[in-house]
This record gives sequence, structure tokens and C-alpha cells, in this order.
Amino acid sequence: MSFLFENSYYIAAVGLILIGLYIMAAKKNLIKVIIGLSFFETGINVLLIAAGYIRGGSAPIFSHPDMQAGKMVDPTPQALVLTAIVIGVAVLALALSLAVRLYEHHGTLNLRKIRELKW
Amino acid sequence: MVATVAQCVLLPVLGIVIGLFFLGLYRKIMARLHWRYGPPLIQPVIDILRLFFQGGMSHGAVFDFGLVLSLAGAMAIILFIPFAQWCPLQGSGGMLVILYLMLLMPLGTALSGGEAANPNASIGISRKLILALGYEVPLLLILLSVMSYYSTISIVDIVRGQQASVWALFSWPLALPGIAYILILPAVLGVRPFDTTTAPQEISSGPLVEYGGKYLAFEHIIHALSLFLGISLFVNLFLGGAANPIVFFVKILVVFVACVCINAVFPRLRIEQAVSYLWKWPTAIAFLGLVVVSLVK
Amino acid sequence: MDRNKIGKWLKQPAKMANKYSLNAVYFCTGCGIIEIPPVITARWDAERFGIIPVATPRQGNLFMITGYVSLKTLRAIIRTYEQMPDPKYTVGFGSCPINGGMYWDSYNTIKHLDRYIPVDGWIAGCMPRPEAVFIGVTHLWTLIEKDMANGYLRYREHYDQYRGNQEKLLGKLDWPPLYATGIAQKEIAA
Amino acid sequence: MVNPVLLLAVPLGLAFLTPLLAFISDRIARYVPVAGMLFNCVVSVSLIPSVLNRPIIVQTGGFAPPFGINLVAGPLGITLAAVIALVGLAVSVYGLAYVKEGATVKYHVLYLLLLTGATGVVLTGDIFNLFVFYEILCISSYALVAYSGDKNGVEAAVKYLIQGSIGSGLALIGIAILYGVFGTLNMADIARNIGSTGILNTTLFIALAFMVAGFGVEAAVFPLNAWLPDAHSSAPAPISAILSGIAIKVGIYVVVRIVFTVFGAPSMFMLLVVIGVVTLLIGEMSAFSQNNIKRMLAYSSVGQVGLIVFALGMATTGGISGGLFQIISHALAKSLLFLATGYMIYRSGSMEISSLQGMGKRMPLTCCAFTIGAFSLVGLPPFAGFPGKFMIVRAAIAQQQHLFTFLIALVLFGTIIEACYFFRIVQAAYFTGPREEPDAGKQRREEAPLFALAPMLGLLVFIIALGVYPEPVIRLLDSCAAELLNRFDYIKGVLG
Amino acid sequence: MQIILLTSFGGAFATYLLAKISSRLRDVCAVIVSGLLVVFVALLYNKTPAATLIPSFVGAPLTVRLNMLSWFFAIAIVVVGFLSIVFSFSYIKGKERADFYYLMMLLVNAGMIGIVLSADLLTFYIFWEIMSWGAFLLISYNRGPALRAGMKYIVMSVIGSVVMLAGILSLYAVYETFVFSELAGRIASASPAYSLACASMLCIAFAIKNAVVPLHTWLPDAHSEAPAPFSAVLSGILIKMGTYGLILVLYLFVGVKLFISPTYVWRGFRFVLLVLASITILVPSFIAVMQNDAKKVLAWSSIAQAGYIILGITFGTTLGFAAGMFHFLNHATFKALLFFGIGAVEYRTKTRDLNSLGGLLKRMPITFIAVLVGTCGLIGIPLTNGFVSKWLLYKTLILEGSPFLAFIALIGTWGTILYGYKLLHHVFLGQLPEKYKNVRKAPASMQFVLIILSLAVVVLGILPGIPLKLINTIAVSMGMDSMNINIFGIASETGALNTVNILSVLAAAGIVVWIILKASKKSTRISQEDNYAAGAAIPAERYSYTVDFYNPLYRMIRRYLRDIFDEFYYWIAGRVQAFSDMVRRLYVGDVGCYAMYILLFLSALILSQVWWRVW
Repeated sequence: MSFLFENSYYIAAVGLILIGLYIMAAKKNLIKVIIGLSFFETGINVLLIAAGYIRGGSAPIFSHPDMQAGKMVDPTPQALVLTAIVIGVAVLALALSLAVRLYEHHGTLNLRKIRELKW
Repeated sequence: MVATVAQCVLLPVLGIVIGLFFLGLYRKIMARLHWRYGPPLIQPVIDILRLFFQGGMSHGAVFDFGLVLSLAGAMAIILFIPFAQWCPLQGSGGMLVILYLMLLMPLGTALSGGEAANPNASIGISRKLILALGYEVPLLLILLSVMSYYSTISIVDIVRGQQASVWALFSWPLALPGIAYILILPAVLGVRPFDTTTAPQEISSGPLVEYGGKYLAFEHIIHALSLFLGISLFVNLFLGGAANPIVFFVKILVVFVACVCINAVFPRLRIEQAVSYLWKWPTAIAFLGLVVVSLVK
Repeated sequence: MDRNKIGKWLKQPAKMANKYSLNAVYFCTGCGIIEIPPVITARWDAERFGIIPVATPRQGNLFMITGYVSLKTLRAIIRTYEQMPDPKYTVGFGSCPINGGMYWDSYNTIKHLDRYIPVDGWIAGCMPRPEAVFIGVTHLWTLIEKDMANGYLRYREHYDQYRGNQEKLLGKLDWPPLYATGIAQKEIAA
Repeated sequence: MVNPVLLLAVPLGLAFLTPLLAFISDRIARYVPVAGMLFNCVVSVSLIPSVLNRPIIVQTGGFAPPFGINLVAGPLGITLAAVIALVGLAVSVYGLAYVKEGATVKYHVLYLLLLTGATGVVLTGDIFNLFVFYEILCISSYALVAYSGDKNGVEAAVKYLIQGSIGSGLALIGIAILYGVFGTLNMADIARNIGSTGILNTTLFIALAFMVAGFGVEAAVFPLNAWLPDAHSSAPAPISAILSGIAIKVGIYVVVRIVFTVFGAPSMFMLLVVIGVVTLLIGEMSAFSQNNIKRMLAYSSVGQVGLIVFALGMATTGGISGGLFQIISHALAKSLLFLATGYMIYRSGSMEISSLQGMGKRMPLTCCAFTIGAFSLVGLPPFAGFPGKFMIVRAAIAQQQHLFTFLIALVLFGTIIEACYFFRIVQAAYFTGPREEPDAGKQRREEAPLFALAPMLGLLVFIIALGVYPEPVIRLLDSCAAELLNRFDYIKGVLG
Repeated sequence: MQIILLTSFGGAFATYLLAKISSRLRDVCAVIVSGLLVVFVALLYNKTPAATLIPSFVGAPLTVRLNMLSWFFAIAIVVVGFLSIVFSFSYIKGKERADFYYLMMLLVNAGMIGIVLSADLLTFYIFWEIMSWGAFLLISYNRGPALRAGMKYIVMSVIGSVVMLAGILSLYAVYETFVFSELAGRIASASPAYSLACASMLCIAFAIKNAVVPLHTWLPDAHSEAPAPFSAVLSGILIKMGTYGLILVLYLFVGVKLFISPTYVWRGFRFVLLVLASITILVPSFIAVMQNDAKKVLAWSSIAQAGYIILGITFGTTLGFAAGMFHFLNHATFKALLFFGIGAVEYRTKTRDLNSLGGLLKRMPITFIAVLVGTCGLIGIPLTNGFVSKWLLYKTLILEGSPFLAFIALIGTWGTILYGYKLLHHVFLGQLPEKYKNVRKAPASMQFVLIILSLAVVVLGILPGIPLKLINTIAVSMGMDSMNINIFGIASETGALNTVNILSVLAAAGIVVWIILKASKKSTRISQEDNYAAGAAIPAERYSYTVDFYNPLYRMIRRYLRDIFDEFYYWIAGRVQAFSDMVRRLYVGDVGCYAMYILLFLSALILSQVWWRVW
């Protein structure tokens, strides 16, 4: 139980990632796949944050002279996650706009039916 | 030197004379086997004479050239095959040269007949070449067994080797090729039952169809020479040649008469029949002979 | 038979050779050919006299017209005759080539062979026996001896006439004239 | 001495400058990528001699390497940057003629971003920074694949995007794990921490696996390359050229850099070799019976990737420099092929090989370029493909192992198949179609425009030059191989 | 040396560039280039220069050198190359893409010169490849069926190349050098199995080029579909590069002492080569008999003749080597002559279908004589060069106790006679069809080439001592015994050859017969229409028996002479194609599936490590 509690961030992250991957691999609808992609990226972000998180740590800002660096959470993952979120948004936006174009061309978003390019 | 030149001049003439004699003999024997009286022995000579006095018809330069090539080739080979002790050109290539010079006869006739542009000639040539292929298979095996048995490519050495011991036909491993040679001898000579090439009744005498006058005369001479050559090759290879011309003449005469007597009773074979015959027993025996010879060596 | 007289051979080799080497063109024109096999086979054996059938006109010098000659056959006969090398001898065999014989009123056979090709001798009969053939041959020898078997020369001499007759009967011939024809035709016109 | 940062800063700056310039004049904007790539080309080539001595480490913001983000301009990075710039230059010149309609300004922006990303990936020394540049490269290429907006383009772009995102996501997971374990993002630092044990514990291996699988998507090794034939065949010609010529090479670079330098995992080399051979065979075989010429070229790229990965996986100096040489020659030849094909398709209106009939007459120079590119890919001397292939085979045989003998047999089999289909196209271009009278031929000529022809001929010259006298490049690549093989030198070079 | 290579390669491109100015200039330039090459190579007779082209290519220098062996090959290459260029003048005039044609002709020529000049395997390989793809472009030149032929050629050629590459690099892996002279010394010391493997790989590559039987299938198509002048080069010279390679392998790398030594490995190797060579002689000879395309006949004949060369060379005795080398030279002359001759016929009649040709003798007499001489050489009629080399071959085979090989070679000669005569008969003899009544003589440039080569065939046949002396030098330099050569042949106790005797006898007999022929009664000249046809007139269209010429023979042997290897290779190609089609079904087009691929790869990687610790 304590394992679950102590690693809850990681479990959540992995769970999100797996859900995202499942959706991407199994779902037919492109929009759902894009949502899965979003899940996936969120999961990764959580994972990154979790990697730098210290239970009970404070924000990594020297707002108080007594604060020790050891008690702070690692700031780098947060910076990374910021970047990753930006990237994720860009990908998402591009994916959605492509989805619109795809629908224009094919009249469907069912990925099982959009199989003109094969072999 | 003088002797060599004299032989060079004499031997072709001798070959032609003997060959024409054989032709006459052939007709005579055939007639006698048919219960006929038959023509005189010199009938071939009369025919040739008549043909020389008849105007021939030429189809062009190659028509002439082919015949000249053929006859010249036939005359040249005589100088490479020992006639008894005479063999003026023994050191010029041996058996292999004989083998290749023998090509000149059919090739020349074929060229000439081809130029004549008669389909009968074409069929005849085609048959001639196929038949030649047919008998060359056993013949080459035979020649190779003899050559490898004596380890030489010189026919004079082969003759010498036999004169030192026994005739090849009666010595152990070489008896096999000898028998094979006897079996194919009529095909080599182009006499019955292997005269499909010039079958007059089927293809109007094949390559000779357009020959008249002197051309036909030449063709007769070539035929005569090929009879002489085929038999003297056999005598040299398997009957030990001869020490003097008389014995040699007797030997080739005996072989010829035997050959004609045996084969005159056969009807003419179709070309496939001829080839399949040649590729069966004679080839098998010759092949066995070559195997045995190479094992013995 | 003077075949063994060496003196004659030396004197007139061409004539002697022509006499004793008569090679007959093996051309079955009509029913008379039925008599040829006995002639050349064991019973009468024409080869004794050097007479053998040959396969093509190029090789022969004796042309036997054995029996009636239809128009179609005539065409082939003329062609074959022209293809034989000189000297060549023609023998009409049986009565049909001579005067039409039993086909004298047929619309399709010719009555007189010698209008179309020169004939050196005739062997009458319907059909002539093999013995008659030999008699004919001995007569031919005599003719050759006396230079009277000169049909081939006549043919050349009167080629225009022969050709004219041939063309009159057969229409246009498929082959070009054997000899030049122009001059003689002018003479005829004159 | 030029700062390598300029290699990134200038194209990036120009990329954002382009839309501004476009306000003034579209014409000027068109020339921006050319200028940028020309600059990169000159700078990277001029840097080569100096980096051969020791790598240039650029610190950003004054932080020393383990802490700050740094650029490592080693021989390998600069060489690849030069190749990127060179191919980029050729393709951008080609683009002047080819890209005429649609959102041309956006095309140029994205194009510059793509190249910036590619250059950044090969130059950076920081693993997250690498990821960022990698994403720049990927996103701009997704967009560019769909640039023409037609049916196939969009479909390919969507598929590419989905797979690419999974890939980069997986890579990011790997980075996260690494960071979780070591708390650092500097590649040299990570490498130092991993040490040289040679055997990885499970956590590290999982990180490695994630990264290989993630970056492998862009590198297009076998099970991860399904996007490639679609994207390469549906993109506009210059984009196909740049994707085939550069993007996948960058992917390979990342995989190799991680396996060799960061992890130093010799046990993974064999994996690379096996994957390489499988990729090669599958790529070549899939290309074998294609009727669509661009798809065939795309599959051929898969095959070549296999060959390169195979060569690099051998982890000997000969193998790596052979593989790198193959990277260069393939970048040149394949982009040449795509460029040439672009106009051939443009003129004939169809991607079917059968529609290339008589192209040799209609566009002789383009066809000649295509032929030489194809010959180079097949590995015929005296073209650039030959030394590369030669070195790879030599390295493989020099291993003197039965396994490698078997693998090299497979590789050569792949080469044979490749030769088959390339020669088929060459025949189709030159020797089919209506036979023409020599006089009539001149009227029907429809050669590609000068701006399209010039880069093709430029690449052609490089291909022949490399094929005839490859020695300087090989010497350069030998030191690149040394950089990959001696990770401690790299660590020492970066961390001091 | 460099000048030669520079002339050959530079000349090729210069010709191409000049062609853009004027076609006349192009022709002149091509002739000058190829002529200069002849002069340069001839000047280098008996010299042994060496040079380095590029000091370092991929870690090894590219070097060239000349010795007697390569000079022997080089002179054949440049002469045939020169003649083929001259022949091309009229042949290629007015055809499309003539500039390209000249470029490729000269390039292939240059490639071949490079091959024989190269001093190390790397250089050899590079020039080899240049030659190979140049030839590919030329074979495909005629379009139509030529495409298939070209494809077949290049696929087999590429297979050969990769095998050769593997062989070369296997050698390199052990001996660390590409240079011939260094390799020569060391191979004998290596383990027999390894050197055998290397030698076999190289031999396979060379055998493909030389069309040894199981690897011959590209040749019949390629030779018959290529443009005629190039067919001549292809058959006369290009496939003999394989022979050159074999000589290098067997006589230089392996060394003749080791090669004919009775060790188990090498004896087996030699045995296999000999058997292959004899099959190469036997089967193609008879397949050639059955062809109805003039160039196909010649193509199959090329395979068979190459068999003689290989047989001679692999037999390993001095006489055998001399036979092989001399037959190479002869084959270059007479086969080029035949291809040129048939090319001239094709040029005039626009067909090479044997069944529709005929009677051209009266229209193209020079060509006929040339083809006749060529055929005689091919068959090996005495007084042509083919006879001498075959004589040498048979002699050594018989005397060294291999009568069966000799038998096969001799039977092959009979096949040669059959198709040789068929070629002559169907093209030149027989009735002249109506549609060729107005065929003109071959153009002067073609006749020039034909006459030169005919003379070469005859002169080499009468004076075989000239090339034999050269070959003797080469043989001695390879470490073999010397032969006793004189200008008219060879003298030895076991059987001498004297061509002058044969010549004088034949000439005398011929003259005598000729005089008799002319002196006797004059014959009348008649036309071909005046022909015995059972009394009928000749039908105007045709009266010639050419279709199914050897029909009885075909019926007997046809079923044994299927080209099973060709069928087998097509079967393999079909299988590979089907398998490739299966492979590409992996890319199903469904992106979910692709995502699964990625995940499966990842999980396989991780699981294999977690469970088995593979990596």
C-alpha cells in the first residue's frame, strides 16, 4: 500500500502513458487518436515532473534565507516540462489541423478506412 | 626431297586411280549381288570422261570454288595418311590435321551445293552434316582411344607401334574401337545403307542435284577419294598399315570388298534411323573402348 | 559393240564416252515408263551398256519420252530438256510421242513431240518391249557414231521455231528463253 | 574562428525573418533559405579543419558543460552539419523553381526550421536540447509533408505525425528515466556516470530501449519505419529529397550517438547490425516490385538506412567510416534522385514508372542526373556510392566471423535487388517509348528549369568527385569514427 | 600508361562533347581516339611501365602496370575497339542517340583497357564495373527485346560484381593488399580452404562474365540484341575479360604450380572447372544449331568458344595455356568478324532472321567471303587461326591423358560445323528472295573492317608463330615450361605442327584442280531461277530450304537441350519477386498497426533484456 502511495506519481504517469498508447494503437477515430496522443504526452510530462519531485520539498526559489537546496524540488524537469508542453501543443495543433484537411479529402476520420498509401 | 615431291605428286594420282577402281568394283559387286552382269570395271572412268566432254552448268564462283576446295582437300589428306611406307607430310600435325582436313570435303560440297540454291541440295547437305555428326561421335571416340593408347597424335607412330607388336584390331583394348570402326565404316564411306545423303530417288541425289558435266566428274572423283581415304585410315589404324604398297593395296581391297558385300544387302536407312544406329551400338562399344584404354594406360 | 577398242577410244574419246555412258533422265512421262524397270533391273540389265537412270537432268545425257505427252507434261519435258547439258539425246518411246497414238484425237495430248523438242530417234510400239529399247540404243550409238544424233544442235539452230511452237501451244512459258531469240525471229519475219 | 552557434542562430533567425521580409517582397523571401544554407555551408566547411584538432565546445550562458546547455562541434557533428547544409543548399535552390504555388512563405519558414532542427541535433551536447531540436525537425517535416495539401500528402502527414509523436514521446520517456537516474542532461556527463562497465543495469537498459525505439522512428529502422514510404512518396519533391537526404540521417545520428557515446553499450552493436540487415532486406524487397517511382525511392531509402545502420553497428573504424561515407553519398544521391524525379513526374504527370517512357529524350540532363544518382546508389564506380559500399563490405569481411559472412551475403543480396530496380528505371527512361527521328527530338525537349537543374548538376559533381577521389572525406570520416568509438575522448573533450 | 587511360576516357567524353557540334567531327574524333590507342598500345610492346593513378583511394593506391599478358589482351582490345568504331560509322548513322552510342563504346573500351592495365584488384574492380554498366547501357540501346536482355545481363553482372567484391575483400582481409604482385607470392602459403574459397568467388565472378555454363544465361540475349559493332566487342573482347581474370586468379594468385598440383583441394577445383568448361563447349554448341536468329547462333557459339578458352587455361599445361590464349585472340578476330559480317547483313536487309534471308552471296560478296573466313576460323579449318589453337588444345588433352575432354571438345567442333554452315547457308547461299533483290553491297567502312579481320584470321592461321611466341613469353613468365615455337607452328617430338606444309599442299592441289576445271570444257553460267525442280519452273517468291534445316537432328536432340539454367534463374527471380511482394504487405497502411509495430519493437527489446539478458 505504501508502495502505491509513495510511487503514486509514477503510477499515474505510467497509467496515463499506457492509456494514451492504447488509444493510439487501438482506436479508429483520428480525433480519439489525437486525444490519446494528448494523454500520452501528459503522462510523459507527469513522469518528468515526478522524476524531479521530492516529497515535501518546496518550490526551488530562494524566497527565504534559511532555505536549503536539498529540500527543494528539482527545477530542471519543470523547465523541461514547460518545453515539452509547448512542443505537445504544437503537435496537437498541427494534428488537429491535419485532421480537418483529412476529413475534407476522405469524408471520414476512420483510420482503418484511410489506407490509400500502403505496400 | 625429290622423293617427297615425287610422293606428293604420285600419291593423289594413285589415290584417284584406286578410288575409281573401287567405284567400279562397287558397281560390279552390287550388280553381281543383284544377279546382274553389271557394267565393266572401268565404267566410272567412262562416265567421268563423258562428263568432262559434256558442258557443265555453273551457278557462280562459289559453285566452282566449293568443288575445288573439296577436291583439293581430299587430295591433300592423302599426303597425311600413310600409304604403306609413304607418308610425305607426317610431321605436320598428325591425326588432328587429318580430322580437320576431312572437313574440307563435305564443306566444299556443301558450299557448292548451297550456291546451287536447290532445296534438294539443301536437304542433302543437311543430311550429310547430320550423318557426319552421327558417325563422328563413335569415330572420334575410336580415334581418341587409339591416339591415347599409343600416346601420340601422329598416325605414322601409330602404324609403327602396331608393326612392332600386333595389329590393333587384334590386340586387347583396341579391339573394341576396332569393332566399332567396322560397324561405322559404311557410314564413313557413305555407301549403303548410309547413302541417304545422295539418295537419288528421294532428293534427286541431294547436293549433286545441280552438278552436270565436269562438276559431276569432280564429284565422282571426290567420292572415289573418300572411299580410298576412309578405308586406308582404317587399315592404318587397325590393320597395322603395311610395309609395302602391294600389301597395303590388298588390305584395303579386302576391307572394301567385305564392307560392300555386307552392306549391299541392306536397304537405305532413314537419316534418323542411321543416326540412332550410329549413336547406339558403335558409340557404346567405342565409349567402352575409350574407358578401357584410359584405364589401361 | 566397240567399247573395248582402245584405238577408237584414243581417236574419238568424246564420242566413245558419250556412247557408252548414256545416263537416262528418270522421267516418267507416260505409261511407257512401265517398261523401263525391266530394262534396268536384273532381267535385262541395261547397266551392262553403261545405261543407268539418273535423278536429275543435269547429270544425264539421254532423255526418254516414255509414252503420251499431255500438255502439262510437255511443259515439264521442255524444261527438263533445256536443263540437260549438251550433248544430249532424246528418244521418243512408244507410238504416242510419234503421232499421238491412241490419243490421236485427245484435246489434251500432243501429237508430234518433234515439233516442240528435237527427237533423235523413235522406238515405236505400244508399248515397246525392253528388247526394242536396246535396239533403239544401238541405233542411237550408230547415230552418235555418225554425228547424226544432233538434236541438241538443231534445237539451238531453230530455237525460235521451237520456242514459237511451244509458246503457241502452252501460252507464255515461265522461264526465259534458253538461247537468244532476236535475230532468228527477224529472219522469219523477212 | 567562427562560432558554431551561428550555424543554428542564422537559419533560425532567418526563419523568423522570412515572413517579415515577405511583407516587403515575396521575391526576397524566396532567397532567404538559399542565403541561410549558403552561410551554413561556408561556416561548417570552414570549421572542419579546426575541429579535427579538438572539438569546439560552446557554452551558452556561461555555464560550464555539466550544468549549462552546450554545443559540441566535433568532427562528426560538423561533418554532418556540412552535409546538411550542402544538401539543404541544393534543395533550397531547387525549391526556387519548384515551389511556386500555395503558401510559399510558410514553406520557406518551415524549411529553414527543419534544417535548423537537423543542424541543432547534430551539434548539441545536451540530450534534452537534442530532443527539442529533434522535435523542431519533426514538426516542421510533418507540416511540410502535408504542404501540398493533396489527399495523399495529408494522409501521409497524419500517419507520420502519429508515429513520429509516439517515437518522440518514447524518447522523452527515456530521457526522463536518465534524468531520474543521473540528474543530469549533458550527454558527456551521463556518459561519464554510466562509465565503461559495458553491461547496463535494467533501468538504464530500459532508458536506452526507449530512446532507441523513439529515435529509431525517425531513423526508419525496420519495424519503426512504416511512415517513411508514405511520407517520402507523398511529399513534394524537395521535401522528399530533404527527408530522405537529411532527416533520416539525423535519426540515425541520434541513435548512434546515444548507443555509442552516451551508453557505450557494445552489446547493442549487434542489435544494430541485425536490425540493419533486416531493414536493408525489407526495404530493398519492398522497393523491388513498386510501380510508383517515388515510393520505390522511398523504400530504397529504407534499404540504405539498413545498410548504414549495419555498417555503424560493426563498431570498427572501417565500418563506421564506411557507414558515414554511405550517409554522405546517400544524402547526395538520394536527394539528387528525388529532385530529378520531381521534375520528371511534373512533366509526365504520373508517378508510374511506365510513364517515364522516353524521358531520356524529353529531359536528357535530368535523366542523366537520375541515372548517375541511381548508379551511385547501387554502388557502381566511379560514383560516390562505391567507396562507401566498398568500405562497408571490407569492414564486414575483415571481422572474419561466420555470422558476418552470412550477414554480408544478405547485404550483397539486397544490393543486387537494388540494382535490379534501379536499372529497370534507367532502362524505362532511356530505352522505352516511341523511337524518334534524330531531328524531331529537339523540338520535344522539355528540360527542367535552370534553377532546378543547377542543384542537380551540383550534386552530380559532388557525387562524381567523391567517387573518383574520396580520400579526403574518408580521412575526415576516420576521425569522426574515432570520435564515436572513443567515448572517453569525447567526455574529456566536453567536460575538460 | 596514364596517357593511354587519359586518351581512352578523355577521348570518350571529348567525342561526346564534339558530337554536340557536329556529327562529322564526332566520327573523326572517335576514330582518332581509338586509332591513337592502337598506336600507344603498340608502342608499349615489350615494355613494362608501371604507374600510380591515385595515391590513395579507399586506403589503397590505384595503380596500373603493363606486362606481356596485359599487352596481349590490350592490343586485342584496342584493335577490335578501333574496328568496331570504324564499323559503326555507317551502322549507326541516322539512328537515334548516336552520340551516346559513341560515348558508351569508347567508355566500355576504356574500361576494358583499364582492366588489363590495372595492377591491383581495386583498380581492376573499378574498371570492371565501369565496363559492366557501360555495356548494360549499350545492350539496352536497341530497345524492345533488348530491354529484357539488358536487364538479364546487368542482374547477372551485378551478382558477379558483388561476388567478386566479396572475393577481393576476403583476400584483402587476410593479406592486407590488393596488389597483384604481392598477392602472387603469398597465396600459396595460406590455408588451402580459405584460398580456395577466395579463388572460387573470383572464379564465379569471372565465369559469369565469361559465360561458363551454369552462369551463361545472360549472354545469348545480350549478344543478339546489342548493336552489331558492340556485339562484336562484347563477344570478341568483353567476355574475355573474364578469361583475363581467370588467368590472374589461376596463374598469378594461385600459381600454376599449385593449381595443377595433385593436392586434394586444387585437384577437385581444377576438375570442377574442367567439367564446367567441357559442358560449356558441348551444350551451347548444339543449342546454337537450333537457333533461327543469326546473332543468337553467334551468341551461343561465343559461349561454346569461351568454353574452349577456359578448357585450355584450366588444363594448366603450357600447351593448354597457349591454346587458351591463342584461342582468345582467334576468337576475338573471327567472332568479331562474324558479328561484323552479320551486322552488315542486318544493316542492309534489316533482319537477322535466318529463315527469311538467303542468297545474299551475289549481292554482298565481300561480306560473304568475310563470313566464310570467319566460319572457317570458328570451325577450325586448317590455315585459319582457329585450327592452330584447337590443334594445340587437342594435342595437350590427348597427350596428357584426358581423352574424354578432347572428345567433348571435338564433338563441340561438330556442333560448330553444323551451325557454322547453317549460318552461311541461310544467309548467303540458297535462293535470293525477291525482297532482297535490290540489296546493295556493304558500305566501304564496313568492308574495310571485314577485310582487315579476314586477313587477320588467315594470316594468324598461316603464321601462328607470331602470337605463339608472345604467348610463350607469357607462359614462361607465369612459371611454365617453354614451347619450341617456329613461325609456322610448333616443333616437338610428340607431334609437330607445320602450317606451311598444309598451306603448300592445299594450294598446290587447289591450283591443279582449278586448272583442270578451267581447262576442261567451258561451263555455261546460269541463274538461280534455272534450277532443277522436277521440270517445273521455279516459283518466283522463294525456293529455298531453310526452315528447320536440321529437322531430323532437332527432333532427336531438342528435348535434351533445354536451357534449364535459364528456366531455373527465371524461377528464382519469380520466387524472389513473389516473396518481395509478400514482404511489402507488411506495410498495411493502417496507422494503428504501425503504432503497434513500434510498441512491439520496444517491448520485445525490453522483455528480451529483462528475461534473457540478451543485450
